[in-house]
Amino acid sequence: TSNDTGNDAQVKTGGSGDANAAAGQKVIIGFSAPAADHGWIAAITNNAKAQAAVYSDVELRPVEAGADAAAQRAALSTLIAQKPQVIVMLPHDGKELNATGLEAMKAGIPVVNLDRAFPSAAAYRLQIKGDNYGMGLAAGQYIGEQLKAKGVGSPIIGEIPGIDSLELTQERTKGFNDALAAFGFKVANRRPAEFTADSGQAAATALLQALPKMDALWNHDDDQGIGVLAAIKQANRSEFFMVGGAGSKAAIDAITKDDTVLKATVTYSPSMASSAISLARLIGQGKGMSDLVELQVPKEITLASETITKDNASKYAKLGF
Amino acid sequence: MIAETALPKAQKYDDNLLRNLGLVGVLVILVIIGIVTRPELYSDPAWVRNNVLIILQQASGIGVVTVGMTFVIIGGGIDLSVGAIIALAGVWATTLATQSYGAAGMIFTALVVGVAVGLVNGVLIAYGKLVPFIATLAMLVSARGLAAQISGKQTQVSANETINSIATTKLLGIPLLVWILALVVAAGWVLLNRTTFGRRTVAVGGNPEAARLAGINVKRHSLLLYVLSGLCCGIGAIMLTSQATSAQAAMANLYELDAIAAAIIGGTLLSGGRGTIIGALFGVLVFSTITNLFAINNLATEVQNMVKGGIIVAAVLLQQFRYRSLTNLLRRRNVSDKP
Amino acid sequence: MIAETALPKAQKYDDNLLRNLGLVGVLVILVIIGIVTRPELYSDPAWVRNNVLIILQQASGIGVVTVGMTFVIIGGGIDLSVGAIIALAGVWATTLATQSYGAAGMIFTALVVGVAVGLVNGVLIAYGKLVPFIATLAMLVSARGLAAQISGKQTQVSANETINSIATTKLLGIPLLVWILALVVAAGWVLLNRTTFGRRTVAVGGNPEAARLAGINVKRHSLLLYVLSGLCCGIGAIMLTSQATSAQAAMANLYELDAIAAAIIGGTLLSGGRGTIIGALFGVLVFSTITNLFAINNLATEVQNMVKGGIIVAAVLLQQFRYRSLTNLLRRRNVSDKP
Amino acid sequence: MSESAGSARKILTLTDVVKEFPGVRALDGVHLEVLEGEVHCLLGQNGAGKSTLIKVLAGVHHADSGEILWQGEPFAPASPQAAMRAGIATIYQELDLVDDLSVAENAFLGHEPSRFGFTRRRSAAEQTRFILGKLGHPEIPPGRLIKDLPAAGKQIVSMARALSHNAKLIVMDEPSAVLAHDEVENLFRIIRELTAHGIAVVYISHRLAEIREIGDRVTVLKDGRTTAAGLSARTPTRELVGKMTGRSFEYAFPPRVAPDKESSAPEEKRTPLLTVTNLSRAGEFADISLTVRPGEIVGIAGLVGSGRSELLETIFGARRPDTGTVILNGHRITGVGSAVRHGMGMAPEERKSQALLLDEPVFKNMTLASFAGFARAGFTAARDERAAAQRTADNLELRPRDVDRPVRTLSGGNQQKVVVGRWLLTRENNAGGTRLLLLDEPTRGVDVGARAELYQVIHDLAANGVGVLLVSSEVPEVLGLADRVLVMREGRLIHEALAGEIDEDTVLDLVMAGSLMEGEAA
Ligand SMILES: Nc1ncnc2c1ncn2[C@@H]1O[C@H](COP(=O)(O)OP(=O)(O)OP(=O)(O)O)[C@@H](O)[C@H]1O
Ligand SMILES: Nc1ncnc2c1ncn2[C@@H]1O[C@H](COP(=O)(O)OP(=O)(O)OP(=O)(O)O)[C@@H](O)[C@H]1O
Ligand SMILES: [Mg+2]
Ligand SMILES: [Mg+2]
Repeated sequence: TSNDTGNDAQVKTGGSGDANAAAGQKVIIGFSAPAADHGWIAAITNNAKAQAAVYSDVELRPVEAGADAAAQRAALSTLIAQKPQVIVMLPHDGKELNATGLEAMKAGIPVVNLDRAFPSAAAYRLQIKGDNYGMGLAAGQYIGEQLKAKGVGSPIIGEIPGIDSLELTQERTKGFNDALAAFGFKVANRRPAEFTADSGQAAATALLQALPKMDALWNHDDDQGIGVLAAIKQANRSEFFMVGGAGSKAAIDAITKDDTVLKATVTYSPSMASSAISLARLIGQGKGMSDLVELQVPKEITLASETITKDNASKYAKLGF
Repeated sequence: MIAETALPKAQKYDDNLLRNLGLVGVLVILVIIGIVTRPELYSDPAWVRNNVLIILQQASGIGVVTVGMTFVIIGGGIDLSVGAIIALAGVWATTLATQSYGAAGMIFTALVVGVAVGLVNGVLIAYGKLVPFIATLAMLVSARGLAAQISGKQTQVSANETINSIATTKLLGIPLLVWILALVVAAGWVLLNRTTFGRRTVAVGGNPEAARLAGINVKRHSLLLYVLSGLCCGIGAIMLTSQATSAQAAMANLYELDAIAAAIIGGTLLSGGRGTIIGALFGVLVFSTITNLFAINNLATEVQNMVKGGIIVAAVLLQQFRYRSLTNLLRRRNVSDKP
Repeated sequence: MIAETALPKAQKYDDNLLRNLGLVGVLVILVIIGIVTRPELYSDPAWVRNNVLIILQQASGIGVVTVGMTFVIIGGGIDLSVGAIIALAGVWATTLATQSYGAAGMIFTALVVGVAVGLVNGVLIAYGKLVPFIATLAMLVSARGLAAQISGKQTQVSANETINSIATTKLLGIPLLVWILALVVAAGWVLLNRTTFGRRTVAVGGNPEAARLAGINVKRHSLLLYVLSGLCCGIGAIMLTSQATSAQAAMANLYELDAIAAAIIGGTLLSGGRGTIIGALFGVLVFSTITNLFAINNLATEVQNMVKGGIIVAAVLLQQFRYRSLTNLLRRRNVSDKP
Repeated sequence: MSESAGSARKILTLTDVVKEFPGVRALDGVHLEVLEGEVHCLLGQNGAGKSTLIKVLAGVHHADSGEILWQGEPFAPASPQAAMRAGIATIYQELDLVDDLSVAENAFLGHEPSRFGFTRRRSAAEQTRFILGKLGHPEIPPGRLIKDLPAAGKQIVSMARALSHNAKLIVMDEPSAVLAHDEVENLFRIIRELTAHGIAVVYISHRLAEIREIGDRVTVLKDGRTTAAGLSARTPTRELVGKMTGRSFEYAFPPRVAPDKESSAPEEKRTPLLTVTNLSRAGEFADISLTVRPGEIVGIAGLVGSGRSELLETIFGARRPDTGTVILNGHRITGVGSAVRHGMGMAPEERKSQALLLDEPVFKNMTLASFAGFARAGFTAARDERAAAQRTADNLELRPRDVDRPVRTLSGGNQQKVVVGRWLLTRENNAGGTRLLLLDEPTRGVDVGARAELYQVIHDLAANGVGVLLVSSEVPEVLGLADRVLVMREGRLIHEALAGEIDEDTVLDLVMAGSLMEGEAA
């Protein structure tokens, strides 16, 4: 979420003591991620490319995933035909690409699923995902604690999710609701946007109008958050605090400066793409993770969603995208 | 002589007026539903006043685009690229390079990009003889692609305070954005109803062959219509960028459908030759008010969508009904016994 | 006697044939571009054979929908709800309840949902006198909303092996999906060209007043056209569900634009009264081939989009050019120097 | 044509039928009685209600009140289908064909020969060929698309459609308007065959000569009312016209100042206004050269399909010529824009598709070519336009006079007046004004009274120095109106003569067989 693109990707440049960092057998990694015009997805692709560039023994073959699951299926079938050693993919929809995962695995190509799980375990070798439910949980937890600390009795809480028909949105909302329920709170109004700033502005404007007084707001996505913050400014409102989502650089900056209603954001870091490439390399070379006892890379890794506040923001500045 | 006595009365009123009355009726009903469902909000005059301004403000960007679209449709065309033009103009106006020229540079860029894309559309359609649907669909795809390329698929934040303040400024208590909408609508109305350009638009859309044989340069006029639409998109791009304090390749998504729908609901004939600016404005306001109604009632998206389709149908039926019954009242008989 | 000269002579050929020839030319050029850019792939006959099947298979779902859309447009209407109908039919067919009835139950459900939604569209347009654009746009919104409601916004996985195997089955080496497309296209061609229904469709779209004066029940006929489109969407829903082994509320997104574009590129007049099924099929294949070309060249999406718009424009211009020059050759006179 | 009309059965009786449109009582008490096997003519001025009446019979409109008896039974067709089933077939004034269907498909539209919903194309083609043969047009292929037929061919297909039903009454609304002389003869032959089989025909035309030739009895409508019912077709013209209009002439070519004889004309009138040189368009016309001088009326006679409309459109710049030039007043015409700018105007052949904005009011249609001239700095002056249009409407005796009425609601003849009026307005308004007017079938569908008015207008224009180039399929009109006559056949000018020096029969000979005269081509 910044105008300067490229050179600020999140990569791991292994320390000199790391045995896995040494160049090994050459690995061709096929890569496919959707092309949504969105900062987070753009960061995923950038990170994957940057991480692959770190390794002299990795050749990344990115294939465009097109506009929807059908297009991505088509793109992947051409990729499978080219027989890369490993495929890393962020599917449009895990369920819709399950069959493709199976096809690749059957063809002997290990699949690393990024972020959006396949329903059948046979369809992937490794799954790295962010924790959508945990993200909602973290946001709800933070908001609940803050409100409790302020002693607000029955708070008015707003929520601005992203594209509402996506399963990930549903999971985030569920986590959020569950966490709030633990405090006896609930969401007063929920206006979905579309992961874009202009839709965020429109949704937030409508939400603010519907809730003349509000105590807290969770916006699922920092990209659309630019618009949400603009709408808040335009409506001249400041009686509440806001929590963001994903952890963009702009959001982390704003939290550090502490000059807006944005007080925290819960991470859903695109750094998972960097990790996916690193681990795909290890899978391709038959190595394990050096800090684990096991000789192979594990089957599932779920990243924890962390809460970035003013206090710890400096630590996360590097991970903002 | 035919019994002309029956004539004058029947001819004094304006069909469009009735149609617009129907839309006003729809708006009133929507507001009444709002009052009934959320009386506590509507009991606060300050909130109500603010709410009206918010509805207008949220209608402003799409409203400006709809004015351009209405011209294109009346002129017998269609412009599917409006959303994409906004995205391209918005993104181009917010690159670091453009931003370095300040607010004037950004506005100039957005307008020039809008006009230029409109010009390409116009040339393809008027001189390349492409069907407008296909030409502007192709432009939609290309312009969004170019916007993504320029922005590196990132959301480009506007650091220009002047631009950003357009969305926050008020004049006489009314947001600047609403003033811009009012200005564009007024200009559009004058252009359509009081200028030779407007007359040509109706002629070109109503019967291009007749227009041509009357000495009107049909091609050049069609081209100008797409340029006009592009210009409106350029203005809209500034408005949206200011509201979101940023621009990105996916912005103004599906604006084309909204603008066409608003124009048609406002009484513009999709086949060209007839339409009103005021009707189109009402069409936009109906959509904006529906959104507002959903928000204050906190409807879930899926319910909202189901209901929205129903409301659109009901609104059009109601408007037709009002239109017909009023017409009948005035004419004291049925207008059309054809199916 | 009408002076012999008054009957133009060169009438042995078919306008539509020429137009389709133009599209075949476009396809050939796209393939040549593929060969030039990726010679190593095209040098493998097995790959080429497989690639053709992939292109056809990817075209199958949208192709079926386009056949229905072509009928609606020839009949003077438009159906913006096709993507939404597919989503609703797909989601409804994959609820746990429906899946418990097995493959037949799922197929039956999808078809019934398609027909039912088409029926509602048809009633609103033919008897409610709503503009097709608005009625089907409202349906788009509502049907997607209902689909989201039914699916709980979850992707519903199909556990039915019979359904899932539709996408993997081959008959005589050709995927079942391609056979289905072929069947629907053939049926559509016969229906349009060899039945009273088809001939009346042309009349209803080309000159509704004349159709009415000829005693055709124009309203009922329009209604049936939307039902037909709904039926095609039901078939498409099964095909897509089988391909994705799942269904969700957002599936078949923007299929309406693709289907309309394919029909128009194939020579169907957006204003009705003229169109061909074969042309529409070619339109679909052009889009499908373009996508394939991008995939094998691994173009970045934004570049892909920029180029795609250009290709569409070039294709239509080329087709028009071929069409005109061939026509001129045959008629030895200029058909249309009118704008 | 049976002399024994008196003994024949009444097949259709209308009593006091009323039909009101918004603002107009189109039918205001119509009486009509049609006998089996007779040709019953309907006469009336433009807008008298003839078309409305037959649409009521055809089930298109529903009468507001009054009684209709069909074969002795009360009759109120709910739809065109119902009327056709009852045995009433109609040929409408405005062609009701579908462009992208074939001749056979159009002829049998709505009652296609079919089996299980599949069209029986061979059977339809055979039946169509049979009917076309009966109509004297075996050369029209049943498989040809309608859009590829010339206007006259379309009219034949309309007739074929009417004959494709086994009707007991066939209503023909101005079927001869788009037909040339020989075609009209052919039409009459068919009508006689029909009546010989006991089929009744209701025939509408503005040409009194036709009515006298083919009609048995005449009913006259005026302002939606029957002013005379069941008159003999032999009623003197004077009396018929009197019942319609209050006037008493048919072709009334007003006396005019003698056309400029070469000798006596002032210098500037001898230099041609329009010079067309070697104009050709492949397949349409070839090597046409002609001139029109200021104040001169030049008429072009020729058969339907001889390429006259195309020639006019090419002169006007609406079609690009393959070779040749058009010079107006020293300016080369390169397109419609330059034609209009330099003072050319054209009333095209097909007013609905080529000239009118049907939903727009009369005054906006009249000022379509001149609104820019009324405008100030790009802003239109609607009041001035309306006033000017109103004056023109009054001059042309437009009915109704209301210039705010949408053109769609005007009768066919009155729509024609609007089109002609457009170019009178440019004259009034523009600095240079219209200097040359191209008129393609200007009186098609125009009633006797209005015709005289149009003729007067054309003469007045000529007297003011406007050149007129006129195409008409009615030879008497060309001869009566023009100073000079050009005869066109198969895309070529084959003869030129002063109007006074050529007679109708010579023109007809030239136009049709004509091979004898080939050598005399101008
Ligand atoms: N659909 C309509 N709506 C309103 N007025 C109409 C409509 N159709 C016809 N009229 C009016 O009814 C009157 C009779 O029209 P009609 O077409 O029957 O005349 P007509 O005798 O056939 O004339 P013409 O000889 O010019 O064809 C006219 O004043 C006309 O303007
Ligand atoms: N639809 C068409 N397609 C091709 N050629 C056509 C078409 N219509 C007419 N033509 C050709 O154009 C020439 C002139 O046709 P048209 O009937 O318009 O002449 P016209 O003299 O103006 O007759 P009218 O008396 O009908 O005005 C003919 O040679 C005919 O072959
Ligand atoms: Mg008439
Ligand atoms: Mg002609």
